[in-house]
Amino acid sequence: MDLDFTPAEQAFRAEVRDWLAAHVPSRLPSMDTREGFEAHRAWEARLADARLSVVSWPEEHGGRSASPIEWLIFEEEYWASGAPARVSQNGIFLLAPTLFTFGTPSQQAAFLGRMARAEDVWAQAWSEPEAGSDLAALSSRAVKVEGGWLLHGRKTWSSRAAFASHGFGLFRTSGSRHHGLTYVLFSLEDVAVRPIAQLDGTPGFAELLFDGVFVPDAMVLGEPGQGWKIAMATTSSERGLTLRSPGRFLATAERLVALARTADPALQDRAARCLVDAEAYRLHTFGAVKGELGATTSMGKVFWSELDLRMHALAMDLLGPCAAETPWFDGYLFSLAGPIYAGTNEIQRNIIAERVLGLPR
Amino acid sequence: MDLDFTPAEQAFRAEVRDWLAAHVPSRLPSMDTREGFEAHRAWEARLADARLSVVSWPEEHGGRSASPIEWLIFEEEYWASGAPARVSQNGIFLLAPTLFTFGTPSQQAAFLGRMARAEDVWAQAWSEPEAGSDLAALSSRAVKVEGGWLLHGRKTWSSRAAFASHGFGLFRTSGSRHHGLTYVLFSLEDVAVRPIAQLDGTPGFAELLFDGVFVPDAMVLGEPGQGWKIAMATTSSERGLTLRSPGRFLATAERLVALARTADPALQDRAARCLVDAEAYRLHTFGAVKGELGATTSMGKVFWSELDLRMHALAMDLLGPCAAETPWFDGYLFSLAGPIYAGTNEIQRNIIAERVLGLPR
Amino acid sequence: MNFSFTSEQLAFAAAVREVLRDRCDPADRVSCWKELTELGFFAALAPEEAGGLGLSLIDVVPALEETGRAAMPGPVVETLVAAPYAPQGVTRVSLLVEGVALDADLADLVVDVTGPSAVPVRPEPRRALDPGRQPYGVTVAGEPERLPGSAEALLRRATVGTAAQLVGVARQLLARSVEYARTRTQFGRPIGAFQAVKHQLADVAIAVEFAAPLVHRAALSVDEQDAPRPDRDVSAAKAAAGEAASLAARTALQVHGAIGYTGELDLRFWLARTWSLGAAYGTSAEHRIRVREAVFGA
Amino acid sequence: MNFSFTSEQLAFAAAVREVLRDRCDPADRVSCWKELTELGFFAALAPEEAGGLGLSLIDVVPALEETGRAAMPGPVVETLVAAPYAPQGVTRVSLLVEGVALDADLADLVVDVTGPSAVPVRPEPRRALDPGRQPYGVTVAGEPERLPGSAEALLRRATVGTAAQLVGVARQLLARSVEYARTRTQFGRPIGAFQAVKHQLADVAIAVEFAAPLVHRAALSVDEQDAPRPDRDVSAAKAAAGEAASLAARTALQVHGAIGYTGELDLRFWLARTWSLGAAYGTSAEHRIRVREAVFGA
Repeated sequence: MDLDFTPAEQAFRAEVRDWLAAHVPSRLPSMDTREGFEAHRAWEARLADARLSVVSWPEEHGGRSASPIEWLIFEEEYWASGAPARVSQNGIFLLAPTLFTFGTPSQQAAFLGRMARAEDVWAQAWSEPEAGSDLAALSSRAVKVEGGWLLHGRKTWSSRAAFASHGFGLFRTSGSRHHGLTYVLFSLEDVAVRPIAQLDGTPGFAELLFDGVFVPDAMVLGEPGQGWKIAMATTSSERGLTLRSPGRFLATAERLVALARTADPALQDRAARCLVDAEAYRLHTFGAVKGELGATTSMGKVFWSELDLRMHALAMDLLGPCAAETPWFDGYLFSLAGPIYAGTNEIQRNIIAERVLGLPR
Repeated sequence: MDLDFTPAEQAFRAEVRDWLAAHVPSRLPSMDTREGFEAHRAWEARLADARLSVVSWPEEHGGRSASPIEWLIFEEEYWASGAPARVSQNGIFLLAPTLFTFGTPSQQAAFLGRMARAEDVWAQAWSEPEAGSDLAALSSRAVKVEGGWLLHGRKTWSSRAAFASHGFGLFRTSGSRHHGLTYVLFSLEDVAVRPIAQLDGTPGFAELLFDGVFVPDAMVLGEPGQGWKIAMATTSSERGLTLRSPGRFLATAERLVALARTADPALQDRAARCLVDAEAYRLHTFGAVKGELGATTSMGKVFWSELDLRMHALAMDLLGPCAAETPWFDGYLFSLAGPIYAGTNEIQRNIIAERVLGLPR
Repeated sequence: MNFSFTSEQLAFAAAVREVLRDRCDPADRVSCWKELTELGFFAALAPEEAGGLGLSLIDVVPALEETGRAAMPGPVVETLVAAPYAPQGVTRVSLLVEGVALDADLADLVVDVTGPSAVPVRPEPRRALDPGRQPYGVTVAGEPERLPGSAEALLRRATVGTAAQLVGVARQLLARSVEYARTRTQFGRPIGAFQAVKHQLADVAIAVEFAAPLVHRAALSVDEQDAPRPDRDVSAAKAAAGEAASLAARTALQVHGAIGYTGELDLRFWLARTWSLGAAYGTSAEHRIRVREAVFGA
Repeated sequence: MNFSFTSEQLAFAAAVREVLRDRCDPADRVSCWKELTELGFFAALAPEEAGGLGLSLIDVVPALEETGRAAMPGPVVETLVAAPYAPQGVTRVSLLVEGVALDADLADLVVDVTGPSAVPVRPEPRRALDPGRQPYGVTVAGEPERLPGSAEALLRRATVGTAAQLVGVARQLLARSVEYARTRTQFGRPIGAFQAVKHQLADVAIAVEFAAPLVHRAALSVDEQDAPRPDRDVSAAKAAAGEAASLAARTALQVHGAIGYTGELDLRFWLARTWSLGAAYGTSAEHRIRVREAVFGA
């Protein structure tokens, strides 16, 4: 056991750090505005030009086959540099792992490269009005027709969907509950998109209305009816490593410490605790990259989402009424959703109790 | 609305304070030792001589018909003076209110006065090995015979029972679950008592084994079969006002503040928070004495038990390894049981959610 | 000793509640202003000879809780507590604290709390935590005019009044969360049947239940001439009320899930109110520090 | 970079576990001492030329977790970490910190950590937090003899070793609570089927899961010559491990109910161990302060 980076890892870190120092833009408008969405896409195209958009992917799709440790290094440097959040995150972190595992070569060729350059931006379409925590309750349908499928139903809380180009989600093709679901990719061009305003007024979510939207057979991922199994691989990514890398929280914690520099000891105490927790999450991740993540991703999800909330709540306490004029307030609003999305923390605690600890259902 | 005590209340406070200042003994041995048990009984006899053992009871049973506010004043002064915990508390706070409501005049005459003087010490016999949180699952039986009842079964976690003279509890006379239970008083003379060592090694609990113990009809409280209803009146007392008066926690908080006088601000912060919470509990109680307590006693039980635990945990943090040599460690051990006894805090939160807030069962 | 509200105090609150019920629009910063003015609410603390009701702060605390419960926007507390200082006929008052005045655009009087003094100002809007409480950075644009009375008392009253509103906001967030948990179904049951949801909501109920008496005591301490430690009581109240409201808000969002986060429901008005009132006149964290310093010395 | 234990490190822990399993008596303060000595455990950190295994602290961290898991009593960590300083043939070592030496009655060497120096002492028993760790107030009864090596390193190793034990204690408390919750029935169901119990135990699992890596990092920092901030890492580890163990203990008691509180079960040995180890070499609260001061300056 050691914490020593190899010379190659150190060189990679230096390259990433230097590039970011030279290229990170000053604060972009919110990605949940049309203007900000385009600014974020442009930024990600520049990242892709430097082959830094998706470092862990194979070269043929725009990556550099970086190891998990290198990916973690990239993420640490990315967030420490103050670079913008990734408008393509649902695609590159949630859909892409699934495409690599279940996609055909032609699906991979069609979608991954464009995703890496943010030419396509993908929205996730899991939840439905009556299927939130209880995802297996979903009722949107895909009906088989010649050469493809017709999609019917309503998806909601689809992040980024107000401006995105594509979506991915589960549609029922037969059966009930977990059975007979099919994983479908679709263009948003033919879908009615109703933006939903978030707390700050921007349309961070949208509702998607499918009224017999046609998608060709080539847009089905994996076998029809296998959607649940395939989706679970995706949601496990969402909870785990890929969506929330430690670098993000470590960077927030470091900024929080700076913000608390002259604060009362009681508040500094909370900041120091957050810093240690962010370090713990980082170390834990280093320990986990070797093995199977499995259900420990649920522990990570609870830990980082509650840490993120604590950090931003402390920032609100430190800033008082002026908080609204700082990015901390936007971060706070976002952190409030952490215990909800990607499986509520109540669901995660059930998973930990039942699958990790073996308590009865 | 005001917080002004009447001249009579102020005079009562002064009398209590002066008497206690003159009479409170230095630290007694643990009441869960034979020696300490007797020392506590002797102290309570002195309290009774001054008519301060049970101030809220009518004169004929040794009290002075004090108002609830006066009782709260007595308790504040009692705990602030450093006086010992009450060895008779299960009798005077849990059984007595039930005796006043459901007892016959001759039961009241036989038991209340002796209880007030700690001539009799009463142990509570609710729990059974298979009926803890799920009290309705109890299975000890009372079988009707000529002139009385024969008790069979096993009761456990009976506080004080190692040295007490009497007990009270529920025994099944018919039916199942909440139905067909009977509230029985009994002498411990004929009961096999097996002391149970607590964390600190003293027998704070005992197991009671009933192998056809005879009790006369006069020892049944209320109607046979009405035991659940009668007992619920008692457990509501246990959770609420009578068992844990605010004065107790306020006195602990004041001592904690003294202990933290030179501590780090982060620890002082916790102490100040405890003091405010103890004051909140006191104020809340003043607000509650006028009305019906009802299910808000469950809120109080969660609040005081978790406050008590936080206070003692902070004391352990402040004292470090030396804690064992102070009464704070005994208090800590006792406080650990607070969220368990008198209905676990999980049960209390269910009650709050279902009965106060109206959430579905 | 009678730490319960009198029937007059409760009746006043009931009247305010009646006015606000179904009529208060949390998106309109002058909603129900006229109606509450007619009720005498905003002049409640002014002496009778100045056209007020001559009440104490404690008398209006239950009514203030109602304005919080309704998420009534605008300078409610400010106008109420400044009434004894303000000239008759003033409709709305904004308090200037550390260079920022909430809802200064709606006020016909801006009071610098360090005076207190009336100051003519040029307001510049700042980004708001809460659409119902719009902050303005102000430049003083004329000679301040000293107002009668104590700056200390004004600020204490504003703080306790804000704490009372926070209690009301928390109560309403709890009530709405309970209602949602009773009706929203997942896994074939109302989510309120799940113990995790029950216990979170029970904890909110406990927090509110034990914050409220601290607010009531603080109002008494502020009203009384010779209260032993009004500032400590005020800080304890603001801290506890702010924390209870913050817990209620986080729990409400957790119980509602993503929908609570959006314009689909109007829950966001109550959430935002916990932030703006929580930050006004000192955050909970700041007041916790003041309590600690009062108990242990700075 | 490889933040996983090597197969040698894990094999050593497995051997310790094998020795302690079913054989370690938490009520006997020299239980399994001979067996672990034969395994080379207590001399693990001593150089090979002095008859030791020449291992680093990180190499024995998983084995130390096992001694915690078994609630092995007596001066386990002290004897282990003092081995590089102690003359060969020493069986048990007690460390003297601020006038108190744990298990001094069992030790053939008492080391004053401020030296380090060997001190002849007259021990007076003090009341214990834990029957498995008996504290003694000591009077120095002769000339201290300076030992080689750094006092700072000795104390850091004792602190991290204690933190590792706390992780093991917490793991065992969690495992036992889970086992009890699976079998204890109330209201017609195993109590572990209730969501409130599930979530409490999940929180313990999370606390332990994220405390352990901090302990592992601290061991690496103590082993390394030029670690950037060993003291901060040591304090973060002790604080987090102590808090995780404390949460595990409180939850274990809550899940077990009254029976956990008594001599009916042997759970009390693990509970008491969280108190004695939690207090040794600085409480969690104290180490939190040290971390804060390291981050922000004192």
